[in-house]
Amino acid sequence: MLREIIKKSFIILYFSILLVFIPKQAFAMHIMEGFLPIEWAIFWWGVTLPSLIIGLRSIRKKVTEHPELKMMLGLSGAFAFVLSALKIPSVTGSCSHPTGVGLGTVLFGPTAMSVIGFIVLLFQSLLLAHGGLTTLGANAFSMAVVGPLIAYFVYKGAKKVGFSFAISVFLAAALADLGTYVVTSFQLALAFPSEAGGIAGSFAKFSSIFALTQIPLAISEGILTVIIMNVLTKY
Amino acid sequence: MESVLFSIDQLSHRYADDTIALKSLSLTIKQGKKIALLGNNGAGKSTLFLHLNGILQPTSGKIYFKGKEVAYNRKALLSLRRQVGIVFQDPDSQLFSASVIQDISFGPKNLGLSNEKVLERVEWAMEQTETAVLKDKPTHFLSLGQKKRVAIAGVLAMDPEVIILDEPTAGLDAYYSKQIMNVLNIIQKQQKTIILSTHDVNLAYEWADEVVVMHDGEVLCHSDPVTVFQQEEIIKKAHLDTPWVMEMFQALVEGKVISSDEAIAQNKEELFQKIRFNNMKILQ
Amino acid sequence: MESVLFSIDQLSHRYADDTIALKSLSLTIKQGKKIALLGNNGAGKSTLFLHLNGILQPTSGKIYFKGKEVAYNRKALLSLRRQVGIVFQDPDSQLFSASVIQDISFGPKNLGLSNEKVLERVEWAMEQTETAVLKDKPTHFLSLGQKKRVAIAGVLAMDPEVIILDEPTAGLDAYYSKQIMNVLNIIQKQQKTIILSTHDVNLAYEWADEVVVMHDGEVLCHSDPVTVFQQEEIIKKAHLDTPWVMEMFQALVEGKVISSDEAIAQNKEELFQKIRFNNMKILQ
Amino acid sequence: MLLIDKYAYFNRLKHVHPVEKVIFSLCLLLFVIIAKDSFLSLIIFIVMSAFTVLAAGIPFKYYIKLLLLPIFFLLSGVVTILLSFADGQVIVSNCIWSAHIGSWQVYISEKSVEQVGNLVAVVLSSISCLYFLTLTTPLTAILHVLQKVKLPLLFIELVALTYRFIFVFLDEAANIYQSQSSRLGYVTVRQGIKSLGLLVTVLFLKVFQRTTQLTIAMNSRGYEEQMLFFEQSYRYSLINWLIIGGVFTGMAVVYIQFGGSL
Repeated sequence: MLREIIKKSFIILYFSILLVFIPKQAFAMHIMEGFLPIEWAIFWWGVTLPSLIIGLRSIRKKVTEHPELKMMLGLSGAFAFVLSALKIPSVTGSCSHPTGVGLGTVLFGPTAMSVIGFIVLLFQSLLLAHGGLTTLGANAFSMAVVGPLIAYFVYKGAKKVGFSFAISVFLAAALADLGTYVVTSFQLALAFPSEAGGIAGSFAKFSSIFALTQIPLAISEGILTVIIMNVLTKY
Repeated sequence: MESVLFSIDQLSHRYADDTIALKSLSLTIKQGKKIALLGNNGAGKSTLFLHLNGILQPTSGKIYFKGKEVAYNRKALLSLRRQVGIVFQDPDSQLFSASVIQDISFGPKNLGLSNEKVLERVEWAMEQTETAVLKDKPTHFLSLGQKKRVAIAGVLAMDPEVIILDEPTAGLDAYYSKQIMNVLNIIQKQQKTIILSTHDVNLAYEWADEVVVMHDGEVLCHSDPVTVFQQEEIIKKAHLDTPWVMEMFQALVEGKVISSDEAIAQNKEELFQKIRFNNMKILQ
Repeated sequence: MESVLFSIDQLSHRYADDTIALKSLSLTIKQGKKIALLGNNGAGKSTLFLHLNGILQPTSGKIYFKGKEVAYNRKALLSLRRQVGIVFQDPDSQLFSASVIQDISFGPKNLGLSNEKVLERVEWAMEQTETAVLKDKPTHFLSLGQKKRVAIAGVLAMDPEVIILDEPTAGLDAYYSKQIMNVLNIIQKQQKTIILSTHDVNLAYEWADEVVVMHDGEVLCHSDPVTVFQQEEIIKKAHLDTPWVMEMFQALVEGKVISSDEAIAQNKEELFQKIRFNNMKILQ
Repeated sequence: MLLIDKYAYFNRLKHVHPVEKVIFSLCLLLFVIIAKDSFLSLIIFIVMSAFTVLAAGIPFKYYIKLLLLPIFFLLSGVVTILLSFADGQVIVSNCIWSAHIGSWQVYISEKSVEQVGNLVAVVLSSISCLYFLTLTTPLTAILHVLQKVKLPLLFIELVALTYRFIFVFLDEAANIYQSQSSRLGYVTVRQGIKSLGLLVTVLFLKVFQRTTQLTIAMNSRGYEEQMLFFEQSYRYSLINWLIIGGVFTGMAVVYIQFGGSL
């Protein structure tokens, strides 16, 4: 019992030290260029590509029926990028950036969102220097594949269980955001297993570090998405 | 008594991408005046406006509002923005609420007023701008002219002392432009200062107490309309036209229709009167 | 020889949300003319334009292009759009490519021309609109005036016979407006028909061969500028102003400066000449 | 507003064939990651930075700023890898620093220091390759390369549309933000979140509005099913290929001669 408490207080100390290093704008979740060893970079590219191809196929099918959908998706990509360049006034006082994954998925469905998400990530690495090209596969997997899927199923599930619209949207957006960060921590843990605890130990370290920025962010993103969806449904 | 409202001293602004928008610009703006800012696209008018509201901070130079240097902490900005309102050019980026009444109440609500106070302010602003009938309409169903008036109402509802308008009549037909200018005249009677930017030299000439000509981040000239538009060099440099009332007056003086001793006509009516007067002289 | 280009017969249009934009409108447009469409916001000008390009289909009534009724199958539309180009008001909604040359080549590419042919057309269009220097610039670095010219170039490159422009000078300062009007004059010399909508009655009065006044989905009047603007009732109903050249002319006739037998001045220069002429008469 | 994009259009290497720049930077990037050699990485970092700052003329100050941009990610990643936790009773070998807290101990092992040193070198070197590409190659030129490698046209079309409208929406977002701030929309966090929600909503509605307008405008110019891209002509240059070949050979020699020496 005592051990547990000490462990916790130690982790808090560890994080407070880290906080000092957090610059004003934290783009914490993009794995940076060169960070992943080549075998893992290739692996995640390999995992992501099939879902991209599926996404493109489904878009192509829809576009032949509704040609304007292509313009709509392109513009949505631009919208999502701009959203990610905005700063959310966060509860912690620092600024964070909404990913817009939840919002996009609720509106377009997860397959189209994976393509749009990939394109947005590509632009983030090229125009904002967030993330990288070799790590694009890994980043796309966590943010453009897993995130949308979580958002989609949580939203559908919550609706089925009978939660209100607002709560379903909040859960979808917040959990998609959290899921994304769990996956990223997992990807890093796989690539850098710790000596003592192996992959599990390393996952514990990475995920608790990112929890610091991501939990407040997930909450503000959830609230923001609810506000937006509320106003949108009124229009 | 003419008290000084804004005093701008050597203001320069350089954007993050290194474009220089303002080059050590100095300008004094007095209370209760109608001021027109002229200059071509890209002269720096909008950048100057954003400085007057504390949205941009000077790269160098100082801005004094009512004698005090403008500070950029939360409290100082709150007080500045309460007193200085901006109506932006594109009403689509200014109207962001679902309904007209919600949009107009955005500002007063942020001032932390009680619900009754907010409603009072909003109703007063709607009355001034003749937007009361639009009250419950969604903003995206409004016509451009209506949107512009709602945008003005949203700023008026904060009851600022200075109202800045970026191209208030751009894109409007003659009828709606006149409506907007009427609203401004009503506002100005309440001792408020009005600063507007426009491409319409005729409007500036007839409406303004003072005209400021900007070009390439600098003030080329700041004086009463007649003096400003008589300086051909400056007008040419700033890519402006001469107001037709003035041009016509000069042509009529040259054509000996109007005597060269006469004071220059300041608006259409004066010009027509001078022509009628000339006619009477001939008849005598 | 004046051949009829468009003949519109009892055209009505009702949008999906039941707003009626056009009410059995009839209009004939002749080849090689400069036509100005006037009317307040919401008069139905843009809806009419979309019909001329086959983007909207009439709810009732018919449109004939060169004597043939407009059909809405793919082949017929392609041929219509090859001959009728539209430049929309907001260039940001028209320019979809990141680079100028890509955007201008979009239309000719769609015509199925070879790469060399496309390049030829693009270069010609850039020359006409003075956009060749912008060739390699990305669209997002252009100013509003430059974007408008690139949008015109994109339509010109398809080499249509008719060019329709929705408010080509809106939001531009005097300098850029003149630049756009120069481009239109160059185009018109090649026997192309130009139809533009505008709020600027002075521009319409001086530039157009024919003026069409629209109000509430109907054509109130269609004639030469002088005839149109002399009909005070119509001008008032459509919320328009009288062009100042005309107003001035009338004031000078009333003031006996110009004799009432004289033909009405069509532009500023004519007006000034008449004044000088009057002066000479007096001196004699 | 996006400075990287601006420099991509106004640098001294903007006329160089994009295929040359893409091959140059991406091949070196892959080489760095595959070789995972600290010395080689440092050499490539210096060479690429020199190309970016000296040859392309990107301001040194800005380049440094860009290098510092992902510092949070790098630091948190590095600290996480560096520190290990273990039960206090366990004896850790090859430990260069350790501390006991209660019944726990935290330590830094020799191996993790080595791993971190190598990682920092590889990461720095890789981002210098990426930055060389993004700072010298406009996106319009990258689109040209994507066409050359025959990616699906639909994908290229979506990338092109996204790119164009990023700037349209950035402008609009900035305008809305300014008008909200001028009406005190961001004074408190509560108001801030509410205002931002409104901003995003308006922006989102603009997506629909612009989609309609854009579709109409494209149809009026004879658009059918696919956007056809105009083949732009860039010129290959023998000298550039020689330089690229020279750098590759040089790096290969460095790797073979000094590989693993750090």
